[in-house]
This record gives sequence, structure tokens and C-alpha cells, in this order.
Amino acid sequence: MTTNPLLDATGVAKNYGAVAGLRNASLSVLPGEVHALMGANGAGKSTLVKILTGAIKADAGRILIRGKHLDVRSPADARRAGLLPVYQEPSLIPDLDVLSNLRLTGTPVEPFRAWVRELGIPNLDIRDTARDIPLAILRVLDLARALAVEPDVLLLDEMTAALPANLAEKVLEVVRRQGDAGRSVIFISHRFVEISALCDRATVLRDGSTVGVVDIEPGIEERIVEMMLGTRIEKTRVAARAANDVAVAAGGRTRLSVRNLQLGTKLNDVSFDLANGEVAGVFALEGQGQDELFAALAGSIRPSGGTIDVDGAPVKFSHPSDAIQAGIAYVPGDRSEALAMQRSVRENIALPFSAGLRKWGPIRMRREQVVVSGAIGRLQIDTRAQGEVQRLSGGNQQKVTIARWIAANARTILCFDPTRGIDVGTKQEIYKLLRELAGQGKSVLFYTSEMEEVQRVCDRVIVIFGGRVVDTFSVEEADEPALMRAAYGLPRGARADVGILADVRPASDAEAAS
Amino acid sequence: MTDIATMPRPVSFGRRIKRFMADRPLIPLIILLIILVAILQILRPGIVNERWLANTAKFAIPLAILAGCQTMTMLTGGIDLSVGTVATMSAFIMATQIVSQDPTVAFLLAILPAVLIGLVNGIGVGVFRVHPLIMTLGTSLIGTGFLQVYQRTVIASGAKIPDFLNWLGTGVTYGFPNALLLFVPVAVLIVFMLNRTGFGRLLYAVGDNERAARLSGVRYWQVITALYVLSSLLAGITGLLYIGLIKAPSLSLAEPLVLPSVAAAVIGGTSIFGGRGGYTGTIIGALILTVLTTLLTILQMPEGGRRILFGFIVLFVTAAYLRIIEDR
Amino acid sequence: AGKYTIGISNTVQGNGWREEMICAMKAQALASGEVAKLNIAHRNTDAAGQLEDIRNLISAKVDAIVVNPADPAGIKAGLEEATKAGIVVVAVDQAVTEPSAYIISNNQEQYAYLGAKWLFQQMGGKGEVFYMRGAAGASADSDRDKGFKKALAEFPDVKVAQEVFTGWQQDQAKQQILSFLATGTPINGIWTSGIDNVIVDALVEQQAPMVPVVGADNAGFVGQLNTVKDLVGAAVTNPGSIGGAGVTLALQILDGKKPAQQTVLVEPQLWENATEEGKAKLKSAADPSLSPEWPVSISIPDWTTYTKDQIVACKGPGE
Amino acid sequence: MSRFFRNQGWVAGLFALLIFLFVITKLIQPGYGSGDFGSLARAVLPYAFAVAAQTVVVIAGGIDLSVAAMMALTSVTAASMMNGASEEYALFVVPFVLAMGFVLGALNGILIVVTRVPDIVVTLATLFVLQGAALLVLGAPGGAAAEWLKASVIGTAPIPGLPDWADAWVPRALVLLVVCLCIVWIPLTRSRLGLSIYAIGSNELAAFRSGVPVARTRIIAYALSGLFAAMGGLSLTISTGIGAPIPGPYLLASVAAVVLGGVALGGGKGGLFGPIIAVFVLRLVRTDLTLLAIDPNVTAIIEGLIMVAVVMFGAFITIRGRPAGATP
Ligand SMILES: Nc1ncnc2c1ncn2[C@@H]1O[C@H](COP(=O)(O)OP(=O)(O)OP(=O)(O)O)[C@@H](O)[C@H]1O
Ligand SMILES: Nc1ncnc2c1ncn2[C@@H]1O[C@H](COP(=O)(O)OP(=O)(O)OP(=O)(O)O)[C@@H](O)[C@H]1O
Ligand SMILES: [Mg+2]
Ligand SMILES: [Mg+2]
Repeated sequence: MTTNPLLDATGVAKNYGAVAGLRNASLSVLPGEVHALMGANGAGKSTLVKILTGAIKADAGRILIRGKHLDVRSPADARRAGLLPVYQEPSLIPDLDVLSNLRLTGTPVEPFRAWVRELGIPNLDIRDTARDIPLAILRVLDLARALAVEPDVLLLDEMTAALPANLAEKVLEVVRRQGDAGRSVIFISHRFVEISALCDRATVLRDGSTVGVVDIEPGIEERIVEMMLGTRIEKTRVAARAANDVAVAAGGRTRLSVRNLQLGTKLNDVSFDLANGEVAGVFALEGQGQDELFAALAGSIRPSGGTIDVDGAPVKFSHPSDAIQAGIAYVPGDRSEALAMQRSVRENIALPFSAGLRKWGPIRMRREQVVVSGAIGRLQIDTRAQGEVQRLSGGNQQKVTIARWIAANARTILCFDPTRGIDVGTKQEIYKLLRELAGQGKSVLFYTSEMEEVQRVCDRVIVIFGGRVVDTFSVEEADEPALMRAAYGLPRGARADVGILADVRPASDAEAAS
Repeated sequence: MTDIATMPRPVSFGRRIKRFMADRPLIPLIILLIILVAILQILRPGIVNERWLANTAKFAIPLAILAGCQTMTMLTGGIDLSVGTVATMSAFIMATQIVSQDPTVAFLLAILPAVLIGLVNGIGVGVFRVHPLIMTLGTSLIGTGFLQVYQRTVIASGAKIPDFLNWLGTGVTYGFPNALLLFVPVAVLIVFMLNRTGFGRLLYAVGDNERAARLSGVRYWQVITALYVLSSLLAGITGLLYIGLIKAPSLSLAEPLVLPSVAAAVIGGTSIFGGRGGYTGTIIGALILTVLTTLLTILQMPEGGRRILFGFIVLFVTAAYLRIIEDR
Repeated sequence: AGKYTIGISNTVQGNGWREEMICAMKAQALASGEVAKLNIAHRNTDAAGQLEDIRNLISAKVDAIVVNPADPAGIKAGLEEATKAGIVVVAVDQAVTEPSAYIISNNQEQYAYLGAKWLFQQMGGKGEVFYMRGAAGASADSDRDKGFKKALAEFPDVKVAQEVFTGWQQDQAKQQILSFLATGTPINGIWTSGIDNVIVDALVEQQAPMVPVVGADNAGFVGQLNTVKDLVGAAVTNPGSIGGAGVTLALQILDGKKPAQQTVLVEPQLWENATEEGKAKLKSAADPSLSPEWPVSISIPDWTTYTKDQIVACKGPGE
Repeated sequence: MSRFFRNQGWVAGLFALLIFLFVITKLIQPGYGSGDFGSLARAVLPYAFAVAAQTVVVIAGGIDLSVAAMMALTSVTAASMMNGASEEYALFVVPFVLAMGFVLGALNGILIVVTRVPDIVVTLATLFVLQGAALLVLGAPGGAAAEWLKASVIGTAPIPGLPDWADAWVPRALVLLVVCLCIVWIPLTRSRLGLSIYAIGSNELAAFRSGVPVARTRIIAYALSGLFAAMGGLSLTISTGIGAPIPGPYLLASVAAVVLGGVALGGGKGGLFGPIIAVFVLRLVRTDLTLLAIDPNVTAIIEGLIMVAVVMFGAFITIRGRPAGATP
């Protein structure tokens, strides 16, 4: 290679007490390259990004920037060295408005605005307080803030994970142009579509060590997955959904019946049914009322109109505990919303058992142990750091949020984007689990921001647009162009160009099989 | 480009000890306590005798129970500054009502305001979401006011310390203070409650992540209301024990215990931000503070110097303790 | 009903002595028949807070202000403003530096001197004394310290075994005495700044050798001097009823009967149980019906005219 | 406009309450005039500085329990330095004491950053240390203040262009307060440092990741708190003419006013204006209670009730005022 790497890290290690976050990671990024950083949940991707950008200190390793040994001790140092991260969690200060956030980091306002528009948010009010801005938009603002200072190396940690398809697409476009302009990007994502559409090379991490660097070319996905998962791959592979499974579900009795649900301006007249033994998908672009729909079904907010029937009997939820009483459990997409981070895995899973007034007494530890370890086993949660949930990797944390309701044996599970930021192996496990639950006669309502998941998991897809159910597809009909069109509020059959993701490249088929 | 990092580094003896202590955070605390006692013994040879131990226990017990109230409330991210007032109220009411009432009635009358204040605290914090600091401060102001108004109605009737409380507060049997009869069950109950009951779990969960608890079906206001009532109840009982120990009802009897009770819980490793901690540490924290008070009394130095020393020692103890337990 | 409005300012709340002082003020105002309304500012605060209260009382246009000063010098400005506004100012319990104010006060220095001197005599002029002071930094405490040191200077063979600040708090005092007893340090006497009954309790509980104890005339301690076996001790009067005297003085001035001097000192008395004569005094002074924190000297001859029932009822005019 | 009300609604409401209280005061005491307003301003002075000191750290996500002790220490230092010294010497004393507050405050911050002990514990420890130091400086109340300093809070400040009757309503104490606060606060809020203080209070991790030097910012916040506390200490010496080593009731008052003023205990939100208005409200309530000659014990009850009720009301309207569809 003639060009020298812009960023060159070798032998990076980081221990969190007994847990090794990174053992021996290396990463070398060339100028003008979009470099994917891949690895299963807990492989150490985020840890590496944090080390490169000075957010945490490495225990060992050598980092060269433009061939020089720079001492990057804080994000501010990294910024001066031309390294700008977008971390896995939003980094705007919640109580400051966007403008103050920009001033805080010394980001020029006009370029920022331009980038925000470019990224598909035309009408941002920069006097809005960050706390009031939805998560997906916040992620985009984080990116725009990084782009506005024209960094040499942009580090994007699961930037697209929480984004709806339309925003994700813009991000990809922008990132690719960064590469073309001679800047480097380190791109972390669990979505192969994005990797293959965008990246030049990929570094693969497994258990904290770099296990390979590959050029991205058609058909490379298989190899990457092999490297990522090592021996895990065999048992996690699962066949794509066979059409005859659908027939089984179709016979189930109606479990949940929603009629004319109304909630301010967010939900208009939403009606649908969910049967026992069914996984119903909900598909929507960002902010179409899906958050509110799930919150209403979970008892978190009270709808202003309409009815919800459970097993044929009308219910009114004034608190999540009412919904839980009716056997409806909610798994939020944001795991920090669902977990007591300083408590153990066991306590987190057993939490619902103690919720009711009558359950405040002594706990039967032995019985609890059995139930909890059953759930842990079923989700294959990595329990090495189980003393405190916050020490688990993102993916394992997500599993805990689901395990809780497996343990509590909830009859209906409302899953809001449960695979956000989860590696392929774990995703497969979750798909399998949801299908299994359905097989046991439970019902699942499943919102996802990734289209291909719909075909893998769901029996039916409900598409929401502008707070209304605009269409319902059976799984066979739910191909990506059709879903996309519906999600943009276009009637079936209409032909309109809705962006690059609509004409799916053949590569995604290969990805879908992995 | 050596990759030393991948080698498992040999663990030094110091690190091993540190890790051992970190997994058992009580041990460094106990060592600290022993060091303080040793210093005391060096300064005043012979002081550490049976009588001194009993006296230390007597004074540590009320502090430890109030610190238990703080531990529980701090686990939920709260604090209960009304414990001093509540303890004082129940003590004062007991001492004045016993003159004319049946002991059971006097006891009920003494405990009633405690429960009421706890209830108001709980509703304020749990339902109206008032910050616990402000809420409990407010109710303690209100309580003090009521107590002063009440005091004027009983000046003429005098006060008396019931024999039983006297026995409980100051008595010693076979070298063991009788107060242990109250304290041991209370301590066991609190420890059991925090570790092995649903309610205890909820205290931690609510303090760690209230939204997560809510999504798991926990009704915040129920937990908080029960918690503050329990805390006040314990404070009320402490007041009764304390009046048996001090034997002089005054309107500010237990006020001086409030800040030390918070300090004891913090020294014992309970996080003021919620979700982390436990009661056994708190008990040792209370003992440490009590021994420290004695130590400073014994030291012949100006009052100013003593306070400075007290401040530094509290800071040093907490810092050292944190240092030891933090990197597990 | 009377014709005057009297303002009262006090900066310590929840302490038996101060409560008695307030009740004495109310009872005297009622008994005099000259007061229409009392305006009481009574809370825990410092000199700056007392300045605020005094100025509020000026705003309320009272005729006289009776004040127990948080500090002799610290409220000078407020008292000066009051005098300028034509308000009669009387300081009780402690002196103030404002020259226009009248002062009727317990003699704190004398209080300590009297008790300490008696104690050192009981100790035979030699030995170790446990010196339990009040709140560090309070002016009454430093006045008493002067008296104590004066007595100490007269007895060169008496040594201070240990000096502690009780903060005028009973729990603290009790813990201190118990810790001290546990050290086994021999002592020959205890002087306390009015936190006395817990000390006797501690001696009894620990079955420690009884040593002479000097305290104040609090009901609890006076009772103990009469009843506790082997206890030799003395109560020095520090009447909270000085408050009533302050009201009387203020009314006299309002009625045009100015006293000859700006300052009237109420001299403390010492009641001891070492002599038969002293015992008799103590017997007659004892009052088990009072709260143990209240001083038994609930009235001051020539200065207060209320009855015991009136001060105990603690009701002012119009209540 | 709606954003203004969302952000400033609480302060606006508080201001309305203050106006309302003035009207009430005038009704109770028709003679209430400019001189009485001057008294109010002087009474507000130490509280206002204490609350400013508390506000800075609370916005930065901390709490400072040593505010009152810091005021005591700076007050006795100033008073003992000026005792028997010439009038000009005070010109040196004032900056010296302010610098001392700043440095001691910074020390608080450094201890928090270095020991990583929770701020509430560190400042509790420094509370004792500063109190002890104050006792060493002056064992009993005493000292003096320069005459020109005392004069700076007495009387009114003529402002050119204003008619005399209006001048009468501009007490010097108020001018002093406004000038001292604005000199520090206005440049602060316009600087990146000010933003950083809000940022670390709002979300420390996000602030760190945004490149904010978290440790340095925290130290500066505490240093500013120390500076304001020193101003408070000086104002005590100036208004009483002495220094008193025992801290006044400024700690709890400052916390209460901070919360009443709409600054969230937890950090990141609010400003200085609200808490200052809250101080005026609380002082004026006391004036009214004195004017009405309410039983002093009932006064304690009323003050407690007001504190609790206002905060409960605030909580109530925030719960009610949430836009439909938001998760509570
Ligand atoms: N603060 C921490 N304390 C202890 N262990 C940690 C901490 N942060 C991360 N780890 C551990 O370090 C390992 C790597 O975590 P990291 O977050 O880098 O994974 P990741 O590759 O980003 O995973 P994901 O795709 O799930 O986000 C995990 O085993 C995790 O449990
Ligand atoms: N403390 C616990 N430890 C372990 N598992 C538990 C515990 N409590 C409940 N479970 C499990 O959760 C599921 C539901 O149990 P639970 O007893 O709460 O049922 P329930 O029908 O809601 O009871 P009830 O009607 O009496 O409230 C069961 O599978 C049970 O095994
Ligand atoms: Mg990650
Ligand atoms: Mg993902």
C-alpha cells in the first residue's frame, strides 16, 4: 500500500475489572476510506471507539494518528486531532437547546444547519431543547454536529441502528460522500446491507481481538459472519420463515383487539387485531405514532378515545401494571428505559415478580433462581458480568429486557425494535424466540425499523402512517418496495420512486440468508 | 509491537488483597473501625473496656436505626431529614402523655404523629413528586411547630420517663446493653427486607431506574409511601429508645442525630443517588462515627481543631473506602 | 385591655430555658394589664436574622421591643433604628452595646464564677474538674468562661481534667460524660453550663463515684439534688423569667418611669445541698410538675407579678 | 412566546406571587413604605448570596452543604481583620476575603474531583472543617467592620434621572446585591464556561463526550459558589458589624429557595433570577407574619406549609401541563 494510514491502532487492550473489554485490537484506516468495524455484541467495538476518541483510557496499545504518536486523553483532544465520534448513545446535553449545544462544542452553526437539511430534517428549530427531540433526530444531529467541523476521521458507532429507513438512507449517502471527498469514516453497524453498500474494507473483532481485515466485495458477508461468530455460527443459523407456519397461526383466537384508538394528534382511529399464536409486525417511518401506540397498549399513556379488548373483554389501562395484569408486557427499544443498570441480571429479570402489593413479602429464592436461570438459558445471555447489568454489552442488555417477560410468562409481548444494535447471531436468536413464543400460543406485536426482519418473523404486517393504519399485509405480500410505499402513505399499486433502498440490490439476499 | 496486554498479567499480592476487600466491602470498614478503636486505646490506655463498649453500643444504636431510615430512603434516591423531628416528637409525646395515660395509649399517641408525617412525606414525594429533601425538610419544620404548640399545653403536667424505656435505653444485662433487644431484631429485619423481600427489591429498582420499575408494573407511589411511613415509624421508635437513654425530653432531642445519620449511611457505602448500598455497612458506619466522637472528645485540643479533624476524618474514611471498593 | 403593643425578638427555639422566657414575657404582659398585643418573632437564627426581625417589628410599629440578643454588638444598627423610631428597647439575658437600649440581664459571668467557686471549695481547693461548656462561639458561653477562669485563678491547685463543648445539647453531653467516665480518669468535680440532669443520670447509671456537680436551676436537676443519694451539688439560678422582668421594665419606661441606670443586673443565687440551710432552699424551690428543662425560678421578686398558673398556661394578652 | 412560558413560566409565576405579597403587605400595614422595603432588601442580602452560591453548584449537578459554614468563616475573617484596623484597610480586606472564598470553594471542588466522594459528603465534611476554622479565627462573636462598608448597605442609592420618590425605593443593599450578582453571573451565562456548568449538571457523560473539561468545570462551579458565599459572609459582617463563628440558618434556606426558584435539584436547569425572587418571597412572608403578630410557633408551621405547598403546586402543574401523549 502506498498511502500511509491516517489512523493506526495496534495491540489495544482494556480491562473492566475481571471482564476484558478489549484484548488485542488493531485497526488501520486509510485516507478516503469508509472502514467497517464489525463484531458480535460485546466484541468490543464501542470500547475501541471510546479509546480512539479519548473517552476512556486503554490499558495497553499504541495509537498513531497520521503516523505520529498523539496523546489523546479526552474527547476534546481527539477533536483537535481531527477525530470525531458519534457514540452509540446520544451526546447532546439534554437540558440545553441545540444552539447552546453547538456553542458548547464550538461547532459552526451554518454548516451544521446545512448538514441537518442534507440529512433529511428540513425544519429543525435550533432553539428546541435536546430533551424534547426524538431519539432518531438526536442521532442525526449528533452526526451533523460531527460533520460540521469537517473531521479527518469520523467514527460512527451504530449510527443507523435507531433510525427509520428514510433517515438511514440519507446518512448512508452522506457517509459515502465523505469517503469520496478523501476523508475517512469508521462505520459500525450490524446491518450488512449498509456495510456492503458503503464500505471499502472491514475490520472484524471477536471477543476483544481483531480477527481479520477484509475488502468488501460481493459474497464477503459469509466470511465476515464466520469470523465474527467463530464457532457460534452453526447453532444460530435458522431457516427463513416457511410460509406454512403462517397457516398455523391463522387459526388462533383473537387475543388483543384494538378499535378506533385515538391519542391527541398522534394516533387516529387505529384498529387491528392480534391473535393468539401470531406475530404481527408494525412497520412505520420515524414518528408516525408507533411509539404512542405501543405506549398506549402497554398502559404507559391513556388513549383519548377508542377501545382495547383483551380476550374479548374491554380493558382500560391506567398504569403499566394494569397491562401486565392482563398479560401484556412491553419491551421498549431503549434498554436504558427498561433496566435497573446497577442491579444484577437476576434482579432485573425477577423485577415484575415483586411489583404487586401482594408480592412485597419474602421472596422464594430457590424458585426464583430456577425461573430466572431458565430465562437466561433460553436467551443465552452472557452472564460473566451479571452482577451489574450496566457491565453487559448492549446486545446482552437487550436480551435481559426480553428475558424478564419470558420468566414472567407474559402472554402478549409488545416488542419495540428489539433488535436495535444487536449482532446477527443474537438477532437470529431473538427471531427464533419470537417464533417459538408464537408457537406456544403467545402473541407478539413487533415494531421494527429493519424491513427484512418483517419477512423473517411476522405473520402479518401493519403499516402505520400519520397515526393511521394505512395497510395490512400478509407476510407473502410484504416485500420491501410494497412496505416502503405503504410506509410513505402511498396507496398500493402506485409506482413511485422512494429511494435507494426500494430497489434492493441482490447482495441483500445473500445477507438475508446469513 | 508487543502485545503484553493479551497475556494474563500476574496479579500482585496488593491487588489480590484489594480485590478480596472489594468483593467484601464490609471488611475494609471493619478494619477502619478497629484502627479507630486502637488509636483510642493508645491515646487513653484502658479506655476500651466492657463498660465503654456498652456505652458505645448504646449511642451507636439510635444513630444506626436512624441511619437505617436514611439507607432505605437513599436507596430510592431520596433522603429523610424529618427523622430527627419525628424521633423528638414521639419521645416528647411519650414522656408527657405517660403522666396521665395508660402506657399503651401513650405509645399509640406517640407513634401516631410519626406515621402521619411519614404518610405526608410519602404522598408528597411519591404522588406529587416533591424533592425528598424539600418535602422532609418542610414536614420537619411543620412538625417542630406543632410540637412547640403542643408543649405549651403540657408544661403544667410535667414529664416522666417510663421505666421500661429507661431499662431499654440505659440498662445493661450481662454486659450487653438492653437496647440490643430492640436493635438486633430491627437490624435483622431491615437486612432481610432489603435482600430477600419484594419490597426491598423494589426500593433498589425504583432508585436505580424508576421508569424501568414502572414498566415492570411497579407503582412508584405505593413503594415510596410505604417507604416513608416505614422510615418515620422506625424514627418514632428510635425516639422512644433515645428518650430512655437521655432521660430528658426536650424539643430538639434527636435533631443532632440527623446529619450524622446521613453520614453513617454514606460511610457505610450507600449511594446518595440511589440503587446501591445496604444496611450492614451503615451499622458499621454508625459505629465508626460514634467511636470518632469519643476519640475527638478525648483529644485535648480546641473545639475548632476538633471540628476540623472530624471533617477531615469523615472525608478521608469515605474516600479510602471508595478507593478500596470501586475497581472490582 | 392595655394600650401598648410590645415586640419580642428571640433567636433560639426549642430550648426549655428560652421557652420559659417567652412564656414569662407573655404571662407578664397579660398580668400587667397594660399590653394590648404581643408581637413575637421567635426562631432559630443569627444576628443578621435578628436584625431582620427587629426591623420587621419597627415596620409593625410596636411601642417597645424586648430582645434577647443573639449577639451584644451584632444588632446595634437595628436597635439604633428602633430608638430613632421612638421605640423603647430593652435587652434581656445579655447586654447589648447600643447605648440607648435598656438592659436587664442575668449576670452570666457571675453565674459561672459563683458556681465554680463553690465547686472548687467543695473539692477542697484541689483536684481535677470536668469542665462542660455550652456552645462554642456563643457569647453567653464566652461570658461564662470568663467567670469560670476567674474562679480557677483563685484556686491554683484545681486543674481542668477535660474541657468539652456540649453545644447545650443533652444527648451530646451525655455521650461525652459517658465516654469520659469510661476512660477511668479520676475527677473531683463537674461544672456544667446548665446541661446538668443528664450528667447526674450518667453518674448514677454507671455507678461511678459521686462527685460534686454544679448546674443550673433546671427543674430536673433541682429534683435530683433533693433525691439522688450521695449527690452533692449546687444549682445556680439563671431565671428564664428574666423575660417577664424585661416586659415590666419596658412598661415602666413607656409609662415614664425611667430607671436610674441603663443596666439592671439580676444577680444569680446559689442553692446547694451541702448544708441544711441550702437543702431547705432547694426543697422549697423544687417543682416536679415543671418540665425538667425549665428553670424552677419562674418568677423574679419585684420584677414579675404573674402567678405560676399564668406562666405555665403561657398565654399572652388576646390569646 | 410559548417557549418563553415553558422555560420561564415558573419564575414569572413566582414574580407574580411576590407582587401579590407586596399588595398583601400594604393591606396589612398601610404604612409600609420605602424604608421598610430597604429593611427587606437588607434582610435579603445574606440569603441571596447564600442562594446564589447554592444555585451555581446545583445547576452543575451538585450540592454544597458548606455554604453557611463558608459564610461564617469569611465573615469572622473579615470581622477580625477589620477589628481595630483603619478604614482604608478594608479596601484590602474585601478582595482578600472574596479570594479566600473562591479558593476554599475551589478546594471543595478539587476534593470532590480527586477523591470521587459524592459532593454531599465532601461538602458535609468541609462544613465541619470550615466551622472549626471559623472557631479558631474567632472563639466568640466579635470583630468589627469599616464604617464605609456598613454605610454601603444603609440608606438609598440616588440614581441620576430618577425623581426623589423613586430613588427612595432603590435601597443601597439592593443595588449592592444586583451589582455583585451581575458582575459574576452575566458574563458567566454568556460564556462557554456557563454552558459547560449547565452541561455537566444536565448529563455529565454527554458533556465529557462533547469535549467539556468536566473536572475543571466542576471545580470552577464550586469556586464560584465559594465566591458567592464569601460575598454572603461579607454582607453578614457589614450588616451586623461583627463576625459570628456559628453559622446562621443559611444552608437549609438556600436549598429551599433554590428549589422554590425553579432550579432542579439534579442539575442542568434553571437560573439565578428565580431563586433570588424566591428569597424575596420567603423574607416577605416572614415580614407579613411578624406584621400580623402570628404566634411564633405557628409561624414555623406556616413557613413549612408554604415551602411544601408551593413545591407541590409546582409539581402538580408540571404533571397537568404535560402535553397529551407524553409518558409521565
Ligand atoms: N463499563 C463497563 N464495565 C464493565 N464491562 C464493560 C463496560 N463497558 C463494556 N464492558 C464489557 O466490554 C465488552 C465489550 O463491550 P462493547 O460495548 O465494546 O461491545 P460492542 O462490541 O460495542 O457490543 P454491541 O454491539 O452490543 O454494542 C463487553 O463484554 C462488555 O460487557
Ligand atoms: N418470586 C418468584 N420467583 C420465581 N418465579 C416467580 C415468582 N413469582 C412468580 N414467578 C413465576 O412467574 C409466573 C407467574 O407467577 P405468579 O405467581 O405471579 O402468577 P399469578 O397468576 O399472577 O399469581 P397471582 O394470581 O397469585 O397473583 C409463574 O411462572 C411463576 O413461576
Ligand atoms: Mg457497542
Ligand atoms: Mg442494529
